Amino acid sequence: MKNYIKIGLILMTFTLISAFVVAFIYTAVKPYIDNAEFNSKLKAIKTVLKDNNDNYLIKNIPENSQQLSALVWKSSENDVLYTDSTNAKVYSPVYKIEENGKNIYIMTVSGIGFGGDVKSVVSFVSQENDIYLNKIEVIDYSQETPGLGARIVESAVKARFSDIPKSGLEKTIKVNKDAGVTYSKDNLDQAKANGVIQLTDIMTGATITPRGTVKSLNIAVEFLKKEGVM
Amino acid sequence: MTIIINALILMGVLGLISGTFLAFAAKKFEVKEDIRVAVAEKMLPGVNCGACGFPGCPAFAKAYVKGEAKNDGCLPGRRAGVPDKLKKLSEIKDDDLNAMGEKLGGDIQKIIEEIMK
Amino acid sequence: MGLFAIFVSAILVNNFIFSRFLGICPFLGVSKKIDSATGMSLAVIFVMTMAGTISWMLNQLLAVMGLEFLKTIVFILVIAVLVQFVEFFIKKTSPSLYEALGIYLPLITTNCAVLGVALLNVQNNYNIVQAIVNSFASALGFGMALVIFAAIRERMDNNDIPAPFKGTAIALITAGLLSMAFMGFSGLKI
Amino acid sequence: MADIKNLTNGFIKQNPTFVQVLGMCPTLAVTTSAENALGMGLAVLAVLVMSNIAISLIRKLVPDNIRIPVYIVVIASFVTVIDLLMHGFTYDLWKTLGLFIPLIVVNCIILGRAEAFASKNGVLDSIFDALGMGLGFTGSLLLLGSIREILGNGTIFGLKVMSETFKMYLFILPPGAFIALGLLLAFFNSLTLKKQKKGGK
Repeated sequence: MKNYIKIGLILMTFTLISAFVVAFIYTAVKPYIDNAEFNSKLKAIKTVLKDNNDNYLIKNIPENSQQLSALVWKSSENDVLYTDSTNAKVYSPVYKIEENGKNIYIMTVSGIGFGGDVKSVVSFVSQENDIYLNKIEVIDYSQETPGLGARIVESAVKARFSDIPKSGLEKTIKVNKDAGVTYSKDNLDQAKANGVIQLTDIMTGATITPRGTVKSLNIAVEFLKKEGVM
Repeated sequence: MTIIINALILMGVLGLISGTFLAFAAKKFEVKEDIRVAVAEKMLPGVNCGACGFPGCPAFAKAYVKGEAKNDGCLPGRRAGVPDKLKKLSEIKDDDLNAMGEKLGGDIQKIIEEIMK
Repeated sequence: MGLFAIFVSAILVNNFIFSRFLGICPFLGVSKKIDSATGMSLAVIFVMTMAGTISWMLNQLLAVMGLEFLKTIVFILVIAVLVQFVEFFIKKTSPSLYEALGIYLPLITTNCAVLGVALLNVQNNYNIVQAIVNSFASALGFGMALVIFAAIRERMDNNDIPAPFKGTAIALITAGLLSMAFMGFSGLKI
Repeated sequence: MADIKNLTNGFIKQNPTFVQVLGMCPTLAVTTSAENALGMGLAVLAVLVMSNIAISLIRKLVPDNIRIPVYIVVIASFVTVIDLLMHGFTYDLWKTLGLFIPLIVVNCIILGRAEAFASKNGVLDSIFDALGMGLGFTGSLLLLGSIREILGNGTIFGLKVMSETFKMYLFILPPGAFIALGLLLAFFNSLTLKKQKKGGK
């Protein structure tokens, strides 16, 4: 019996040393991790605050965590604000920026892609009675296939997901493969007005990742409807 | 600070239990093995990587003793002198090995040292 | 996500070997004979389901204590200890079961598929039922891939393969072709 | 006594990827680009050096029956430390490598070197061994990653080297990983065979 406990104590010594070292480094590195997480989030938010010509839509751009937390519009205790049967999610918090009669809603959303959640930050701009989807920035696609689904981050692809007018948002957004139509490069505006995202020409072969992204856009629209924004 | 203390408590308990439990189980469920296989297994690195094509080091050791595997079949051990050791092992006769086992009280590590002399 | 969707996607769409690249070492090592591949598959199914379940519970404990960053250490330690214990236990109680399954157990500690499934369950925020289904199905997919691959390799033994390609090289290329076939499942609409 | 041979051995003669065929999971999974491959290789190198030092230091204190759990705890601790540091300081790379950082724990190379070398040799030799093996591994990953990135995406480290027309997507996709590695392995095998033939004559 004594021998067993002796061996147990030896293993314990090692686990104790390991726990101390790792926990110590964790506490030391934690601020940097938080900072890195925050910066990547802020970068995404700043990206979706720009229009297609790379100009900011507004003048007051949040630069630090206090400024950002002042902009929180809806939040909840647990991480997820709104979800549906396909397990697409709207994450807490949702931000709202008001400037010159423009309301910009920024939310983090996800839909199930190829291997897991495809997470994006998306911005909607509402002015008077009109609303449109301004831009998306895909922030987590780590489980998508490189070269296929993971091409969702290419700017040419992301551009197809941006600038969708109200008429397009009101119909459920679809990728052109699922809608059964193909638009030429010159008719992209018409496609967007119909709520169709033309992708087969620039993202050949990938189906599931864009589908997941589209689901995440639709839940964002649903959430805005639920909150009475549109 | 609480994080460090929590980590210490959790890992300490985990280490103590696992260690004691494993030591106990190893004794309680001990199975007498063919001494040659036991020695061969001890000579291997024990990584259980499967690169030799056998399911783990014990299986390789068994296969070697049966003559189904070559002495340089273990990839991680190839440079650590494993082929030499295995070759020396197969040069020893059964009776000599058993006598060696009895003399050294079944301590496999000591048997290996004796073989390598 | 529905349980069925998790099940199918873990076996076919996100097959551990062909699309996630987890557990390649035993995949290349233990695929020379069909019967050892079958034994290995069954052992992996057993261990992965067990490890997936236990690591899910451990993660709850870690979350309460605020120690999620320790999950890699805790998971792998507990998995290693349990696998070793199961091996001792089977060896003593049922030598025939040990011959059939037990000998594969030591191989599994260093199999990244086992730790991989434990970490994936946490990453995807699965609940306990989803975690068990995912672990089991992933292991099933792993086993299926291993057995198919072993069947092909057994036949390849008799073929005339150019000398430089013999062994692992041709095995890898075969795996590549198989992986291409499995990519067909990625269009599956569940 | 330290032996410089332990350092050079890992590059070619005992190259972990092409000769020993160990640690295949990250080799196949993260080599979609040269940059990812380099990042992964360096992470493994760092863990390998630290774990070899630690294990070589404690090798006489560890009772045999809990050897594996102790080694695993040591390795897992270093991996967690690397994971935390990468999360904090190289966020983008950390995100791309994802699950494969914690999975360094079960990389056969690391446990393999711990068992086969560090547990039997002194600290300095173990450092040399780890550096050799780690650099050999990094080199192999970088080679495979560059080939896949050039063929599949027409770029290397993000720089364009080939026109769109010649892109073969296959090499970025999972099947391409297997095939590219298989071909590389065959290439190295043929080199060895040639050498043997020459030696035979």
